Amino acid sequence: MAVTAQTTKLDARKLRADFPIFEQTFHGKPLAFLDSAASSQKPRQMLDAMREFYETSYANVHRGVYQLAERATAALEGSREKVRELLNAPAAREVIFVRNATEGLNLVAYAWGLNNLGPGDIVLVTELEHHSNWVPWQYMAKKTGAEFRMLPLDEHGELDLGALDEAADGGNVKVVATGLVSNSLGTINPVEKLVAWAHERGAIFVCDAAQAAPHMTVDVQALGCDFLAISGHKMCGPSGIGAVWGRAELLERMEPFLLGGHMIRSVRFEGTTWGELPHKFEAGTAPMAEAVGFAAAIDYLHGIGFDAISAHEHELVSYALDRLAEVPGLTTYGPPADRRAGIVSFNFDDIHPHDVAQILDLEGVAIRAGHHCCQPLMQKLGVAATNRASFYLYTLPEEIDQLVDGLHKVKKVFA
Amino acid sequence: MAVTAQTTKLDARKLRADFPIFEQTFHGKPLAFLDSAASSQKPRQMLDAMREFYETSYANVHRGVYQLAERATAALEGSREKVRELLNAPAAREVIFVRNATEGLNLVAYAWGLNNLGPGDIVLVTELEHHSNWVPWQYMAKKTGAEFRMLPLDEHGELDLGALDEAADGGNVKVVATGLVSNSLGTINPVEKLVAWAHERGAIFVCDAAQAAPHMTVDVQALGCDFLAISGHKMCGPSGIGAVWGRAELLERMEPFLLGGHMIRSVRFEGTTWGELPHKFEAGTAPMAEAVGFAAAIDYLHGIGFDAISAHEHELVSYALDRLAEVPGLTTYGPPADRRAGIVSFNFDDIHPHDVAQILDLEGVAIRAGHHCCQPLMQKLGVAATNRASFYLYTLPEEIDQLVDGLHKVKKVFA
Amino acid sequence: MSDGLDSLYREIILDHYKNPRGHGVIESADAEAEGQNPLCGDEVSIYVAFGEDGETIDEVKFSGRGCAISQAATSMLTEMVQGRTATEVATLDKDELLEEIGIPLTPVRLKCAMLGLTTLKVALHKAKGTPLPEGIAGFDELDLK
Amino acid sequence: MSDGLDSLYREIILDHYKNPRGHGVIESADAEAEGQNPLCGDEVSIYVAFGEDGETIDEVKFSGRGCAISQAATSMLTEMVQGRTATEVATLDKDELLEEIGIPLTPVRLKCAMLGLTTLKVALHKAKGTPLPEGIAGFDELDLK
Ligand SMILES: Cc1ncc(COP(=O)(O)O)c(C=O)c1O
Ligand SMILES: Cc1ncc(COP(=O)(O)O)c(C=O)c1O
Repeated sequence: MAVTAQTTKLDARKLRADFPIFEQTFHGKPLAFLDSAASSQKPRQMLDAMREFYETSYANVHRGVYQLAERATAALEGSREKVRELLNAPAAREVIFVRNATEGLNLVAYAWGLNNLGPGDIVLVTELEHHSNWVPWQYMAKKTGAEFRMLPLDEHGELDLGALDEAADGGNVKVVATGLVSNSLGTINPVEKLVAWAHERGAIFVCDAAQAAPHMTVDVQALGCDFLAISGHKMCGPSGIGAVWGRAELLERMEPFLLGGHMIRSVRFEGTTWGELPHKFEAGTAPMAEAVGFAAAIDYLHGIGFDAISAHEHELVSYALDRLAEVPGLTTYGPPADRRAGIVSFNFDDIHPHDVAQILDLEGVAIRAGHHCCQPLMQKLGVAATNRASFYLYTLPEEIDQLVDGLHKVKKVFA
Repeated sequence: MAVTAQTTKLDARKLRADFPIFEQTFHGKPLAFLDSAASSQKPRQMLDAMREFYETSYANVHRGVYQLAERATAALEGSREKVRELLNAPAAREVIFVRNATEGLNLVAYAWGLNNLGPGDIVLVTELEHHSNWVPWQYMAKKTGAEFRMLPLDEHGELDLGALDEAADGGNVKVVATGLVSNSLGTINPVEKLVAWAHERGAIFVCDAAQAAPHMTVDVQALGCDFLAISGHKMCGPSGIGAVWGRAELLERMEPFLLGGHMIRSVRFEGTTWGELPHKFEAGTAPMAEAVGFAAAIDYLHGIGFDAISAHEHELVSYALDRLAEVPGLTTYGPPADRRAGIVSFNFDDIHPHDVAQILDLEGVAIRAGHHCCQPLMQKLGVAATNRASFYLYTLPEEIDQLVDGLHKVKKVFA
Repeated sequence: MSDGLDSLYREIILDHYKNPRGHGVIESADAEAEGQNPLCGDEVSIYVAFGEDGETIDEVKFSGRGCAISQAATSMLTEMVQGRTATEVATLDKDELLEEIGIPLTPVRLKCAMLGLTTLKVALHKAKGTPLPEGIAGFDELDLK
Repeated sequence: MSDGLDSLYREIILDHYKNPRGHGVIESADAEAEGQNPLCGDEVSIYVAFGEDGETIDEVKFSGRGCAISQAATSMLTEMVQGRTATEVATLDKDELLEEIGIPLTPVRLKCAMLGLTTLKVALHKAKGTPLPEGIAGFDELDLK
């Protein structure tokens, strides 16, 4: 495992003091921020690290021989090493900085997909995917003549592994792309099994860990996947940074994606050659301060321990499922607490989620209402949208009470 | 013009106090930071704006109906409007946030180039281009079967407009891609003329304004170009943000580039449809805090006035050219002071630029040494690399003296 | 109930939401279009029947699902545009509808409120070539499958 | 002269830079490769001639341009590898060369110092199939034109 997790229980109330956002009130009420699955709030430690970088060590990286540039380069490469350690990746040069998980998945879809897919090939995603791990594959299949297929969910809302062989029928499965944790239902997917199945068929496995990495240990070697993407902003890091990890053998054989400054070895009219990893995939000026912030966020999370974070979220999600079960007319979706991360999607009578969320906002409760970038799943559930409450290391049980109280208000308005 | 420029002279010494980086010494000497063309230093005002955003208004944008999300959305869209104003673009929805100019140029090369180029078409760049406006076009030409051509420089190191018609010979010019200001020589290119020429032939004109926007008023309507890319980090903004502007008519007809969350209208197995501008081109979670920082940087620059900044740099570059002319064995490249931005490239005897820069660093002088992502230009100049000193609003004439003093030290070492 | 609630979900909104005017489908409509709110996946279909002159809107109906704001706004819209010409409606200022709705809307909720109007304008554009609203590329489908 | 200068551009570096050993070309070399420093565009070509056994390095020459650090390091390298086998050189630890260079190097300058060694290892790889250095994909050309 990448990191020895601390198993001490976390103290959410104490951690909360690290997050300046909670110093405000909203509509005169304390903020119950239950939308961390969309993006997490930021601890002071991370913000300080970025500021210090800008104030003492800022310069463009890699190309300068002066001291500031050396410092900036060391900071960027040190951050890359932090991400490598987070994911237990074999080498730091396999870690490519991108804006967010979406860009990371597109990098794979373009640089690998566009050049390796063709008619007769199958690209397999799941009905549970986030659009960011679904649309790029649909698009590349279309562009290359490959066939786009979708592994369905079973009646319990979990991936129907029994349907795998049918999904491979009559074609050559080349890519299997699946999330580790569903951002809509919180489901923790059996990625290892899917990886084994994909590799048996000679397919590559692309793992969307955007929703997993904030909450649990993600180990690319244990998972056995070929590519994996994460976003910094969902895990106490700044906006504007994410990473995609890929096996060096694959990355080295791939064409690049974005082209331009920094990613080259030599540029000639007669022919251009690409730089070594990771540079080959990092064109233009890097999100340097963002990488530094991301590294500080990883330090912050390691200081708490992913086991403690997971345990805290499991407690919250159990409590939330119990409390929501008390609310008449409320339907929750997804697996039982022990097989999900800290996410609960629900609908409330036939009140539209936008209206639910709007009224909750007036009670100081911030939840998400919409399709959560999972329209295929929404279609399966037979709804346009759901409400979603999601939890993180700073979430308190009282905030779930505040949510339930708010739901009673909602009921009153729409009675 | 987008903005009424203040014509008062700027006070670099006073502005310098806004930049925390100058509070340090390097090797016991004050920092003469002469590498702003690679990336600028950051004013406190910009850093404060980002921090405030994170501490009071952070949430994921567009999708939340709760107050924090509304605030974050307003901040992002307000920043977009700031960029629109900076570029005098007709509409904010034509402004797409990207990581940097490189990504912006790739967006155009992929989303427009991959779907509009083919055999018989010509893609024309210049010998003066930065790799970021050169390699993507070389690559797309290769991918699509179009022909890649390069407008040469004349003997004065300026674009040879007389060679244009030859460059169009026997083919159908579809794209002309040119920088507004050269990052190696500082040359201000006659973009309006090139635009007129491109449009006569029915070609689109893609302008790389990464090196122009920090220093002078850039007006997309006055230039008449079709696409234009800039980077925030070169103009007092944070790393991790840039923008590409494009004409709505073109952007609307284009396929998207990055695919996934946020850029869709509806996602179905049978077919996915794209969102409206600018969303169609902004997949995944936006670089929100970076956009806020970028907007604060634009405010900061407008507070000084682009005319004042340009005038200050012209003064510095004149002074630098004069002082460098006193150094025996030193060769400068590029046009006279009145036709260039605050950039001076030079070589010093046959001392390698890395060695020059390394010794200067020990004197507290930070310059760049290398090919500046302009290998085609280096080939033309017959060198592998040059030294480059570049100036910005906080640069003082004393720093140029410090550079010249340093060069005498370099001479001593290699005597 | 707090002030916010009072103003946002005021009686008339809830009334239009619960009893939408013009709800339904016009078979063989003279103009129709389907619109989506990409934020929540809501879909609305608008149907228009013109009068004798082929210009004046005789009847507007809508179907689909949505939040109280979008449903109420579309309901109000159907009452508002009756008897106007396609050209008039194509240039109908959104503020006129907003005034009718009469509640303060944040940018996100504005999208909900405008879904019906935008879709109606697209329907008219398709049938009559009237101008599209600012910023709308025409809802042209790009099928991927 | 400051301490920094003293240590970085010490006598032996300048001497190797000004009088490079092994500078030149071996016509019809047994192994050769061209390397580039992407940071500054420097290019170095390395030529190797093996002895009778086809394994032991008899002669190494280099040509190209570069900064004092890269030229001096490559010059030192040519002296260092003479008489060793291809296999030995393929696994030659970079620290051995760094010790010889004997100055503190920042990561960027390390790239300069390692250019010759990396290129030599690529040459041996191409001729003898010896392992490539860590992180090097093999310098295979992808021509775009
Ligand atoms: C002229 C020019 N174009 C493009 C770029 C690329 O900018 P970025 O690295 O921010 O993408 C630069 C900066 O290096 C530049 O100077
Ligand atoms: C499962 C999953 N995948 C991908 C993404 C996309 O992340 P980002 O918007 O940071 O690219 C998200 C977040 O929205 C997610 O939850």
